[in-house]
Amino acid sequence: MSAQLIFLAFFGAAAVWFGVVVFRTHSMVRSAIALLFSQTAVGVMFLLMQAEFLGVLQIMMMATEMSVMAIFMVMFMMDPGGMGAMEMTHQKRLSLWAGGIGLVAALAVIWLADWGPAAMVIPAAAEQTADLGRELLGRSMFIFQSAGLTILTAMVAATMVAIAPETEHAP
Amino acid sequence: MTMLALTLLAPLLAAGAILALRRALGLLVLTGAGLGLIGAAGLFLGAAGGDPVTATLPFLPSFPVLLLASPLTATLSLMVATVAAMVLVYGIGYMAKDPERPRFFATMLFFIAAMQLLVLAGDWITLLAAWEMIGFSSYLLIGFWHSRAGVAEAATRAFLYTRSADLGLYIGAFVLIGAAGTSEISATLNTTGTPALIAGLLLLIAAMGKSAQVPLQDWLMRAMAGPTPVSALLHSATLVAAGAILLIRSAPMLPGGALLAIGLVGGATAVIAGLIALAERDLKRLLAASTASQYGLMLVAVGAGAPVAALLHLIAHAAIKSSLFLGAGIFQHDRDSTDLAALAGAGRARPGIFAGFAIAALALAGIPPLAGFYSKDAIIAAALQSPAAPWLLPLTLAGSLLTGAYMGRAMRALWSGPAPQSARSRIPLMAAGMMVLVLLAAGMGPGFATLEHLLDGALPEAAPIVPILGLVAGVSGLALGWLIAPARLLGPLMGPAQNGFRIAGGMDGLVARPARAIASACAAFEARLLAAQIGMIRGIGLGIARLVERSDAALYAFSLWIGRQNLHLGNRARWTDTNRIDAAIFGLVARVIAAGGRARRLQSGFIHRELALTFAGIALVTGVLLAAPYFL
Amino acid sequence: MIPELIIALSAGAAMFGVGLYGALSQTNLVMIIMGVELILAAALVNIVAFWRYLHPDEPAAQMFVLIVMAVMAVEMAVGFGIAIARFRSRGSVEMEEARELKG
Amino acid sequence: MTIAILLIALAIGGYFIAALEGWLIHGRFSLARPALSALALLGRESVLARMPDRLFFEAGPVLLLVAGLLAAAVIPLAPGLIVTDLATGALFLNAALAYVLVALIMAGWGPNGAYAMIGGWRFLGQFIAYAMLIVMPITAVAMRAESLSTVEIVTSQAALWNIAYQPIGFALFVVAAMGLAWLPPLDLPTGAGDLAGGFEAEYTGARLAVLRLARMVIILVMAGATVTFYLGGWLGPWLPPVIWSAIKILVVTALMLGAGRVLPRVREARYLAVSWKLGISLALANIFLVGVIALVVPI
Repeated sequence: MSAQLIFLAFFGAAAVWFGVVVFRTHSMVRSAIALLFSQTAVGVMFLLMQAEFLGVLQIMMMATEMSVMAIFMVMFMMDPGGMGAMEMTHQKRLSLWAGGIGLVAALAVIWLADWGPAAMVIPAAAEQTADLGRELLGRSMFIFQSAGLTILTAMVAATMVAIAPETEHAP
Repeated sequence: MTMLALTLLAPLLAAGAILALRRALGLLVLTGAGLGLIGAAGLFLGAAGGDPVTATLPFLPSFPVLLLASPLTATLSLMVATVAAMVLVYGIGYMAKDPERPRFFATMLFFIAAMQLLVLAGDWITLLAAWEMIGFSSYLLIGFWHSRAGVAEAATRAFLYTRSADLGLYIGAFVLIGAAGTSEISATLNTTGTPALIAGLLLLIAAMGKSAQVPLQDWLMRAMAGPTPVSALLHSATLVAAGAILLIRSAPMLPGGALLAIGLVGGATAVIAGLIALAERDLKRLLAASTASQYGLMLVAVGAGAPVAALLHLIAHAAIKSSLFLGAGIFQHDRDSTDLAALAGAGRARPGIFAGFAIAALALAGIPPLAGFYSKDAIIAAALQSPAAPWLLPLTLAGSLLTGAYMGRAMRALWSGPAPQSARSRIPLMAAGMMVLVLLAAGMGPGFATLEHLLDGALPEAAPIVPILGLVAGVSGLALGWLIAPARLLGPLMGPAQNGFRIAGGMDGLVARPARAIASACAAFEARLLAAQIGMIRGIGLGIARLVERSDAALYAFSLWIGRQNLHLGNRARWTDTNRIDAAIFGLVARVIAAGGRARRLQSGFIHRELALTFAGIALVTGVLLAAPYFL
Repeated sequence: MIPELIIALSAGAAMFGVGLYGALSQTNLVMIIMGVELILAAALVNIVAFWRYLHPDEPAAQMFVLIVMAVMAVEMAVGFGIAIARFRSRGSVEMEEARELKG
Repeated sequence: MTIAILLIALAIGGYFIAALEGWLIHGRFSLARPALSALALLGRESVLARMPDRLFFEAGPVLLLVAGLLAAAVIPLAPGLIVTDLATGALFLNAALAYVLVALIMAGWGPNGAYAMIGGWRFLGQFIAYAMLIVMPITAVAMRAESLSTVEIVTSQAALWNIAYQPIGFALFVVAAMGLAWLPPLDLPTGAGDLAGGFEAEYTGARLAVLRLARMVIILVMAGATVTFYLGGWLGPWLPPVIWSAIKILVVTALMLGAGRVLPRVREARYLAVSWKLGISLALANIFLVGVIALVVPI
């Protein structure tokens, strides 16, 4: 029962809890920020698992992403403030069942599978980052670049779709 | 060789020219006949020198055409040529007013050429060919006035009689050729034994046909329907002589039996023909019957073993009978009929012509200074000496008696009777032709001795009794003929003699009528057969028809039934189709649509619903993947 | 049986469950995207957990994390692009109204 | 120990900055004004908006302060004087500063006020502008130091400070830093003209004091970062390292505060366009140049 385990459990619970809050709050910004903190908890879990670079990256990335999400929430939701306590869900029973089944299946796999011995030797953060860098620009150069390219195309596509057509007023 | 060509080709070319030019007939005829005569004379002189003139023309590979001018054939050729010339001269006058003279003269010249070919033939094939040609031309000439009633029928009858007899010649010739291996006549003559006997009898049959011997003598009387020159040439000297010539040439080969047969046939014909001649009411028919009788005598001579005697008589008879016929022709011109009753007194109207007629008649009867006497004596001598004397001699004597009788009757008929008012038309050509022949008939007697020497045939030594017998027979015949009417002379024989001694209806009755009866019977039978067949067919047809009709009815009923069944089937099919199949199909369709509807509900368009479905799918897939190892 | 690994994975599984619930139950497109983000976060946790406890010396795992982060970013970008277009044309992004794809 | 030193340093620095800003705003320099104003704030009544989002309202300033402090943790004032020498120190700094944005959004959304909210979302837009311009220069600096650790970065500038090594990077970083700390001319969230103080106007009393304190910390952190990355941190010929870093930080801060005030406020769209079209291109060029120089020149 190492400190790592305790903290992992704590932050895991935090992440899940914030995940639940996301869908239970009526205020949209709150749910966005909840999601943000959930992702941050995940980032902290990465730090706990000595994946320092990933953790920092996750925390940084998620902060910005979720704030953008927040602005979108405000833009599109009918009652962003959540004042009217509107019921924004449907087919609750089915999704509950689905979530339940997914959870149970995953847990079953986790608890039943034999994962083999735990690895003890963890490379230092700097070394990890160096290895990651070398991996990214070495063996997985192609995958990394294509990922980068995909993000670019996604950005262009999203912008294209979002930009109002020039001739909106045209017949 | 040129002489041969001349005798054969001159008449032929003349005939061609006449047909082509159709004018200057008299000139052409005379040149043709004249040249033929000159040729024949040349041949005769050549042959008389002892060495025969021969020519061979290529024909079939192993059967060349041989032409032989031996003394025998040369004399015959000369005889034919002279008679032909004189008859043609007579003919020009006789046919003066006939519209179809070119056809007449052409046919006559064609006949002369054919006769010369027959006489001069050296081999059997040529002889056969010539034999056919003269038969054919005789048919044409007899039927010359084909538009007159009975003429065509007479021509056909003559043709049929001779043709059926010719069969004998064909088979006989072929038997001889078969036996000898070559068609040359002289070579075949030394065959002996049964082929010789058979050939002899067959040749006899041919001779009987051609020379009008009993029982085939009837066609000669009917042949008188032709113009008189035809009768004079063909039915006295040439065509009828062919039979005798055939037997004379083949005499050396004939065995005893054949000779006896020939003799008997000749004798019988001589007697019967004589009786028929005596009983005839028509002058030309009388002369025809006499011709048959004379040839009977010739056959007796051949049968008696003296062919030379027969030859001599043949030559004499040729001249005598042709002149008699020409005289009859003149009388016919005057009285336009040849019936003895009609001709009564005709002789008195033309004393010159009657004188010639009388001389010829006497010559035929056998009065000494004339030719007939010498030839008849030879025959009587031969008959006397022949082994079958007891049979042949009385027949010969009876024959010569009857000859005298009917000649006397003829002269009496012509002479007695009222003297007609004779419109004496000028008949120069006819008189000239007749007079030459009469002179020949009279003067030929003494010539026989040289002829006999030429033919170096052994003429039988005439016992002193022979001339006496001959003379007695001739004179008594004449007296009987002149004085007693034939009716009383013949007595009971008058009826049958007049109708030609038809035994059981004669040739018509024996042959024609049975043949026609058989034919009609066959026709009837065939008709009945046909009727039976048709009946059967009709019966079958009707049966089939009824059968078909019944089956058709059955078929119709069956088809109706089938129709009903089809309808029934159709209805039931439609019922099942609508109620069962369509229902099933539409049911299926409905179910499919329903399923489709349910499936569509699945595609709600709700994103969250589809997300749920996605999750379900993923869950299923992972489940399968995880579970798979345990099961596979 | 590594306790830390199991705890981490369980957290991941829990987040996955919540995310799934959210994605399926929410009516608004943006909320659905957030649900998906949660699911992807769960995936991230799992990957890092596996990396940390099973194959620490494998840089590819870390690279894979970056790829998943890229996916999250792209998914958000495209999602909101479509959301904006739909909002502009339809006036709202309520999933209840989006029945155009109805079969 | 180092934490205490750091906190004290921050407090002193913050005080000076407040005095400096007061001087700039009010024209007269007085050391006491910041203390007086702080006390005044603490004494004032804490006014709450109608139906505010209390959680966000309360958490906003606190998160801001926390973000600032976390960022300060990786700034090396002296060779040993650093709270945590993380291997990815530079990135951690950036990650921490990202939460400034979150804090401002909360502060903006919390009071349920139009101007506050607009101020918050405007800062989001601003963030999008300066975010890349912070990360890319840091990448260039890290390339030179061949490590993300701030200490490594400072030691790598022993031969030549980065300001000379990659001036473009320095310029871009400074502008982005001003943007991050929403110093004028980039003080859009609290723009005096149109937003009348933005979300700061909604806060009163202690919350305002915390807010202002957090802002001071952030400005100090940005200056510290600039110094660490480009001005050679504690490196200096004669003076002890801490003094050097203190002096450098205060000079940079003074520059940032002073220079900014003379420029007119930049409109949001222009700032975005300029930063994305010009800034990012320059940043990429800078990275490229640094890469080439690093390979070619062995200093």
